[in-house]
Amino acid sequence: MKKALGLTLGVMTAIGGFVDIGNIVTSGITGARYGMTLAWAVVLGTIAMAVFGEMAGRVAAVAHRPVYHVVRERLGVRASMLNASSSVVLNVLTVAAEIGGTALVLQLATGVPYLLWVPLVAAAAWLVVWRMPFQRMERVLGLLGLSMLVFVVALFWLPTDWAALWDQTIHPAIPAEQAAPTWWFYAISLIGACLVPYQVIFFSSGGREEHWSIKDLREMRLNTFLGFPFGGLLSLALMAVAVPVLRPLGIQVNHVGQAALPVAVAFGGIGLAIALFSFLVATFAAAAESTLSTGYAVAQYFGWSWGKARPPVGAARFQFVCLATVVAAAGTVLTTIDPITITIVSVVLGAAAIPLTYFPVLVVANDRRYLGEHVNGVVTNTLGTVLLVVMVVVALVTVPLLLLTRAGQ
Amino acid sequence: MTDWAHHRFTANDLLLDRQLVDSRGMMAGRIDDLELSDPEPDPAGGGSAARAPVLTALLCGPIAYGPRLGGRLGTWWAATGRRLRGDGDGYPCRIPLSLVARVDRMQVRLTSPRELLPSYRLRAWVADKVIAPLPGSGR
Amino acid sequence: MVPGALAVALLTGCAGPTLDAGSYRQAALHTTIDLASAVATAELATRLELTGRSLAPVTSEVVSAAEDDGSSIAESFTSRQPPDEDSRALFSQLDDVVTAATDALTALRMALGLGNQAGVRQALDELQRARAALVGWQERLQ
Amino acid sequence: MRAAELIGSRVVDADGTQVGVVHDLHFRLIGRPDGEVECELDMVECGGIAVGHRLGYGHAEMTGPWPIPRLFRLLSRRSLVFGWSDVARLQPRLIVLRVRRADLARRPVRGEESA
Repeated sequence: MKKALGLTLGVMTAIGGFVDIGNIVTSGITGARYGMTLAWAVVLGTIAMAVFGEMAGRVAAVAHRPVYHVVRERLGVRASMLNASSSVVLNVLTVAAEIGGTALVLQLATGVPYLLWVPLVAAAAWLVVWRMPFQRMERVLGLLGLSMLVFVVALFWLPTDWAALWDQTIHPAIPAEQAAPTWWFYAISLIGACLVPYQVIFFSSGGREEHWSIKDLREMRLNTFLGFPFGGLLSLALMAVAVPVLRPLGIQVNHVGQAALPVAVAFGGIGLAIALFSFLVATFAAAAESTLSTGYAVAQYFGWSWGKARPPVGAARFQFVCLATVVAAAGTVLTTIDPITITIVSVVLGAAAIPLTYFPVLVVANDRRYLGEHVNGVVTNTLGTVLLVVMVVVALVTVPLLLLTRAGQ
Repeated sequence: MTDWAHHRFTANDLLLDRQLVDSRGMMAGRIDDLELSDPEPDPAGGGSAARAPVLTALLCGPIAYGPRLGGRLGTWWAATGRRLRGDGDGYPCRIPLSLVARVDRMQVRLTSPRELLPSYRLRAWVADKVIAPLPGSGR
Repeated sequence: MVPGALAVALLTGCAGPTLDAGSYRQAALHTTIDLASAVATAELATRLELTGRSLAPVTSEVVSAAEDDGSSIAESFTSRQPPDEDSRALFSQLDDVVTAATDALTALRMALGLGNQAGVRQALDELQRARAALVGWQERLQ
Repeated sequence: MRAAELIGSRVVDADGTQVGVVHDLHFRLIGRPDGEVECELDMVECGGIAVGHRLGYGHAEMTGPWPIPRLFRLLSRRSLVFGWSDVARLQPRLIVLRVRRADLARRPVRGEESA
């Protein structure tokens, strides 16, 4: 019974932990602008996330190696340095987006300008990193994040034309009045929002924090193959609610508030409050988790102690990196760059950076000396290789598209 | 004496960039470089072979890491490491093989707690000067 | 470093000068689409508020954000130099609609702030007219 | 001497022909008469491309994903190994051999021998 509870909790945490400011913004924008014609990108991103997460989790459980441990061992000093430093820059950008997103939600709820919230949010995220035990953090924030299910329920309340949604989903075509490069740009942003580097670093390092071993493989697989796809479903719901409400009115999503309005149409003030609460939890949890991921990456690269299991002085340099990350990210938001722009740039560059961590993990997942009988099977390898090719293509076209479309304008 | 899991191996496979773990299972850095005995000059001047170098110590810390990174960044890295050391010694932190308990595929395990290693100084400095003064640091 | 530099490049690169009549027309179309979006957002949020299906701080935030969007759209529209006589004519016709929309957004924000129900309803009517005009222009410009 | 001084050094043979760049060091354990065990550098591996080797594809235990192992094994076929006894002299970033390139052995694809 206790075991079953643990499994359910794990899956629910994975659902709640999947969605962050990247999903909220990109799903809202694309649903309002393109209907469900980009739903395939969420599906692709989620499948890739589940496959990647499963491999990284297996390497963490069997070979006891989280992502950046593997990166340093396999890529050598120089390549892994380049890899780790771009990952850190990207993570800081992600933390900035999450802190900014949390502050924007607080502005919506209170009317107090978001810039005033930034230092408070940053301090709160740091406190979670500093003192909150790992499992409590993961469970509390993950479970509260399930409040986002209000978007799924709203879909049934709204005048949703299910046949049209389904038709757009399975016949993806660029809407006539829209430019093709922008449509592809948002496809990449959706993939990037589902397949975030920090989430994989967090997932595999979390596995080490919770001392996963071979006997935990089943639980880990349930989390990746049930939890992540359900998280992907939440992203699709965020996209779909925009279709019956915002799209007919020609509303484009430029602000977090617009993404929550469909729930108000369905359920009024209470629904709106739940929607904002779910945004708040999702972005705040992601702020803490992406901060931790930066610390994990740097500490694993240099072989320092890391993790929340021991008090901060026992992992001093890890905590120092986390603190520096929060400060740098808060500083970035305080320059008054629009957090929504930071979010889009960070998810798109995140999509481009995926091969950096994905490839070494794919290689180690094939090494019998580390994984013994738990190496990748034919199915995982076929899927893994196809996804690798997709991600490399995405990485190559990302920057040209970013510049060509001026970040999707 | 060191317990080696393999009797033939390569530097990339088992040593370079591997995780060091101290006697209590705590992370103690990575192996950034290896120290080998200096090759003895060939007395015959090209006739018989000189004795091959043997592994004498594992090297770690920024002064060992810098040269492996190479380029200007590597030079800067090593120079920063020397400055942090403050004692003017330009040689990297050494972990002699006598302190190595076991080398296997998973990790390189040491016989002593990490506090006794020379590479511990930077960590101790961050812990004492930056982290410990903050509230709730566990000290 | 690269992402940072890219972000800066993206953020500083604002709308460049319009060169020919075709791209001026294109820019005008985008102005109508974006402005109609801001107007519709404010309308939706206010109607929800009037029917008691929203939260007051959210409504006021969404409406102010729409007003800000509206004025920055209007500003980049007026700052563009029309390249020829036709474009000049297009500008003067569209300018009235753009001004009406931004004025109505401001009026709505103020009426909401004062709790002036009649003012809110009047601003809503103006927004609705402005949006109809903008949508009409979208069809003509496409 | 440090490993980093050897790794990355250029290697030329007795005739001055380029052999490659050092990318790995092979060690073996030897028992000394007094019972101590020493870890001796017995062979040096050099070649053009070290990436596949670094990723672990020099070993038969790497099972996939297709076609990466095959590709890297093909590349690493150009890797050569020489024994320490083949070294004529060491200079900074340069190793001069006393044998000819044609006489060097190919790097074998194998697993480790466990102790």
